Amino acid sequence: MRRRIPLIITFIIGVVLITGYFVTRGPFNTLYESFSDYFAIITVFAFILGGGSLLKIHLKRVSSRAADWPYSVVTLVAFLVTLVIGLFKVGNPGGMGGEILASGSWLRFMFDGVYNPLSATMFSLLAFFVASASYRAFRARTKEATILLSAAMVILLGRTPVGAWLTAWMPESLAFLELPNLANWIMAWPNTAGQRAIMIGIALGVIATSLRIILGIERNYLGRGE
Amino acid sequence: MRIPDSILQIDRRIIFLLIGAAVCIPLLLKPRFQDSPTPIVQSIFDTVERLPAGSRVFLSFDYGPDTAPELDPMAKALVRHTMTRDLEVSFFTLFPEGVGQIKKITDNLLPVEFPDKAYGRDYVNLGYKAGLGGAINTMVVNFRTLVNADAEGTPLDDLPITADVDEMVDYVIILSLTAGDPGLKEWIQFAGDIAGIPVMGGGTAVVAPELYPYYPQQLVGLMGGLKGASEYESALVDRYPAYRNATMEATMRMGPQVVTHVLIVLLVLLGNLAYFLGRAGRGNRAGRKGLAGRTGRGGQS
Amino acid sequence: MRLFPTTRIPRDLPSSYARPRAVLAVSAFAAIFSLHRAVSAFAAVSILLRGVFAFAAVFALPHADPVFAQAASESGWFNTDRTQALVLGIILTGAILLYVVLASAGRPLFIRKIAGLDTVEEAVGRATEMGKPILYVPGLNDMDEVQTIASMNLLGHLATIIAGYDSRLHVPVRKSLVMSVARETVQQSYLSAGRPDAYQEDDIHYVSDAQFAYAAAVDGIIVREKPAACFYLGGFYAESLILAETGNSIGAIQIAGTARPPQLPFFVAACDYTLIGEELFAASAYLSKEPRMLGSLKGQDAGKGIAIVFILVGSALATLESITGSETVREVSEIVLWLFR
Amino acid sequence: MDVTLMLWIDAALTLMILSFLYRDNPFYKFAEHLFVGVSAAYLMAVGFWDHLVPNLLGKLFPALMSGVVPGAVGRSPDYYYIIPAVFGLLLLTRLVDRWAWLSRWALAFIVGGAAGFNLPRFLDSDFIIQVQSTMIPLVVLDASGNLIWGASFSHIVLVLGVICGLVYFFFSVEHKGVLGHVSRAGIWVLMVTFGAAFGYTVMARISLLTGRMEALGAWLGSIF
Repeated sequence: MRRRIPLIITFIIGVVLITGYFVTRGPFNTLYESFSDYFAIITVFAFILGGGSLLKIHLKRVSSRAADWPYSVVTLVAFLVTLVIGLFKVGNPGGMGGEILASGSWLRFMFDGVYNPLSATMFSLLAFFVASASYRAFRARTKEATILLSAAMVILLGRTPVGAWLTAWMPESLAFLELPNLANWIMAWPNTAGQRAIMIGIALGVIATSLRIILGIERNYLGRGE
Repeated sequence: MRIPDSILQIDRRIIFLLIGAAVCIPLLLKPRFQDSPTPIVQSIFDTVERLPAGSRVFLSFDYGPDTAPELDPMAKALVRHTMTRDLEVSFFTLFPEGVGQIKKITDNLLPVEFPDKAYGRDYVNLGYKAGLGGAINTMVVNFRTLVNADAEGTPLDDLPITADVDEMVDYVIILSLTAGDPGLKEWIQFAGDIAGIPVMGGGTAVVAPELYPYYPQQLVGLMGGLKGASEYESALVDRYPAYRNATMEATMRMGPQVVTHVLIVLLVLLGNLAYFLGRAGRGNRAGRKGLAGRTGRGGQS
Repeated sequence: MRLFPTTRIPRDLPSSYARPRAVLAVSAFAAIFSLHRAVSAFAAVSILLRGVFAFAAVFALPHADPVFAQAASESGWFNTDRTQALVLGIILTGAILLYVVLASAGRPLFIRKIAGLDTVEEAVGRATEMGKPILYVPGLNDMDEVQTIASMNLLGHLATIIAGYDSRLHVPVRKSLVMSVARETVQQSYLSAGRPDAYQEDDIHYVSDAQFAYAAAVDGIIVREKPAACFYLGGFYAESLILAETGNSIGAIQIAGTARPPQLPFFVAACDYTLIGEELFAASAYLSKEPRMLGSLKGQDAGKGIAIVFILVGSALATLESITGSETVREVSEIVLWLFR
Repeated sequence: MDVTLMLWIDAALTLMILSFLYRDNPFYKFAEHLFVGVSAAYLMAVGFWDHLVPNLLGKLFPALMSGVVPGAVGRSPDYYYIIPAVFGLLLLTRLVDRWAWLSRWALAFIVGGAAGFNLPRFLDSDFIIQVQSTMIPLVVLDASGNLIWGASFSHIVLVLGVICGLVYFFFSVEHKGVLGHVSRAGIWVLMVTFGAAFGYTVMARISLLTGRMEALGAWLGSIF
């Protein structure tokens, strides 16, 4: 019972949505088109579980004086303050009816002043990591690694005016070997071939996995056994 | 320790330092590297050139401030181009943060560079719609159920530019500037393939490789990253020399790119040189990375 | 896929099903007739019936109801633009179902080695030896993505292995829903492994919905807890390399897998093993070796076979058309390739 | 908000995160924990006001929400939205041990929905259309019927590349003999793809750092 009903729900909703894709109107189609909406709503309910987990973990760290517990205080204070500001639209010029991110609101300040610089800087760490990763991984150890490395080098050079300058001496008849042209050719053809093979494979993986889920063959997500 | 080994096991913080320098120094010295458009970018430019004046264009800003350095130059170049060609542009976004990106164009660029263009007549801001790819789907199925007013809440019927827009197919082309999901891929899947509206646009250098497979059947053209933007700028400047000074934003930003790209290539070459020298010295045994020999790989490397 | 091969791990499965593709279809149909030998034929048939019902529903429901049917003929209930998708969908799902049925009827199925998955046990053992935790990152996507569901299934298998080894499994998640599912999955795995006491609910915890806040926190976990093994399985975005490089800097064994093609190059460069696209979906079948799962994998292969055949036929016809310029060839290819518009 | 203050906060937080490149340290820990707290609450609040209020409360109780949800006035309730409300509430049964098993119903709804929503989508766009776009002539002729070598070669590379790549993904057949060679070629195609995509992406990553450095530059500029 506890296990069968979820499987029946999965089956019905899966079939209804697939039907909704092929049927242009009626309840099936409505469900297909509204699924993203429904999902977003359920996600908000799930926030209660997520927020609860966050609070519990950090409160526990503080109360047990675990390593680095003062930082958990930072998280707790930041979380609660921002939550109150956001849910009650504190400082929002339009009051409770105002747009959530109206300029001048406190939440807007949290976004522009704290969230944004932190997010952008974390993101920018990638500039350093692509360099360290390529330094380490791009070694001609095996044939495969050599191919990877060569393709990367051609693109790296071809994507800058330096590539054009390096191969500008080539005769007109060999223009296709100039680095920017070679780089574009690799992107447009072999790269496309690889991407396509991966995409077709993924599509089949998604189709088969979805089918296994709908038919109840894959049911780990409900917990295994009984 | 032998020299090749010390090069191979260089502290990665030295690499970090070099990258930092390679970005900062060109930012201070501001060198300029001129570019020329490749076919995949030229195709967007030519399409915009060919559209008759008054054609309705849909321009979706599917990105936030994170990726603005790459995509803003494309947005500006496209807006300048479409406005110069007298096309009617509807701005839109599938990213909540995209609203701010549109505002930068409608508040700062358009009133200054195109004072004769009027809001509601020559361009309109349709604002943000939630629902990711599903939103596109809804717009294609029934445009007005999702979009019935502009970002300020003015009904579409009250704006001359949108009064006749009843369906998505009333737009001759969809342009998207893409930072991730949803973006060009979803526009292709839900609008291009299904409603037959041509789709083109630009993407960050991260999403662009994933979009190449759609070109040229499902995607008219693609600007990939800053380089794509700088190519579009140069196409624009070639055709409309008046923009020579205004639109070189991407071209200017190419300085740090050139230096870091060359630096990475040199580092990789150095690494390989050290690897081969080291391998020659040790009779070809080393170099295979495997679970057994992994323990030495820990710590700072 | 492993970029830098090491020792070969011997195959532990019979290769009895390694036949040329050409006879595949014939043998498949022959197999149906040998069904009577099947011990578990009943289970097999029930799956097939469910599958048939699923597609009958798609087809019939709009037409079964007379009111529906009339409306359909008048104003088009069925989206005719999607006829091909429907037909191909039936063919592909039919192929998958067929092999699921054959497999559950006891037909032995071969599965090739997927590098990385054989190392899981070794990695877990190493973590236990070193007394260090294992980090599992289920990606950024929510439960509305199939690859997240695949990741949860893998987490289930992994947790079963870990439960036997007595090491700590740490799962920071970005989405509350994923946390719920992960807790359910891991708890049940520990239960079925007979170690319900080892399950720690708080080790599977929510971090933040913000991509880079999540990345910052996971980076913090990596450098402070120094896990012996890091698994990155699911849908990843730009943070892939931030995590993988940090994991690399502490010398962890790293096994990654994603069906988000843009991130594959970074995992390939920075991790020890990477499951490429479809391999992520196959991993669950590979680890469980459950016949029905292996059968569906074989069905996926049939799908690739169909793709290859159509690409070859389509290109051949297009080539012929381009050389001869013949109208007849064009018409023939239009009929042959109707499925692909 | 004061522009100078914003510049200082921006610069301080930027430097705290960048310090991680050297090693883990108290500044990074502070920034990380601040980020987690602020962002989690921020996105919860936005989710509440952007999804729950207009899409659920606004759809079910338009009259009640008319002050908060623009356009809700005079709209009749949309009862389809009881579905997500019920499943959302079911999800919360996890909080009560006795009823926790009911939350599986909600998970079943979501997982089934994900499967049903994605199956046809991937079938259409990533299977059918990708196969279709690969059906291209292997020989490309110009208007007067002469062979164009370059384009023909490119087309052959694409078609063979896709096929080899697909063969690599065959799971149920052993990769030996002819199939082994083809699958090996498939790996090479994938390696070219990965190398190319990696190299192509470097530009985006450097752009991000450029953006951050420009922000730091603005801060330095405000001091000197």
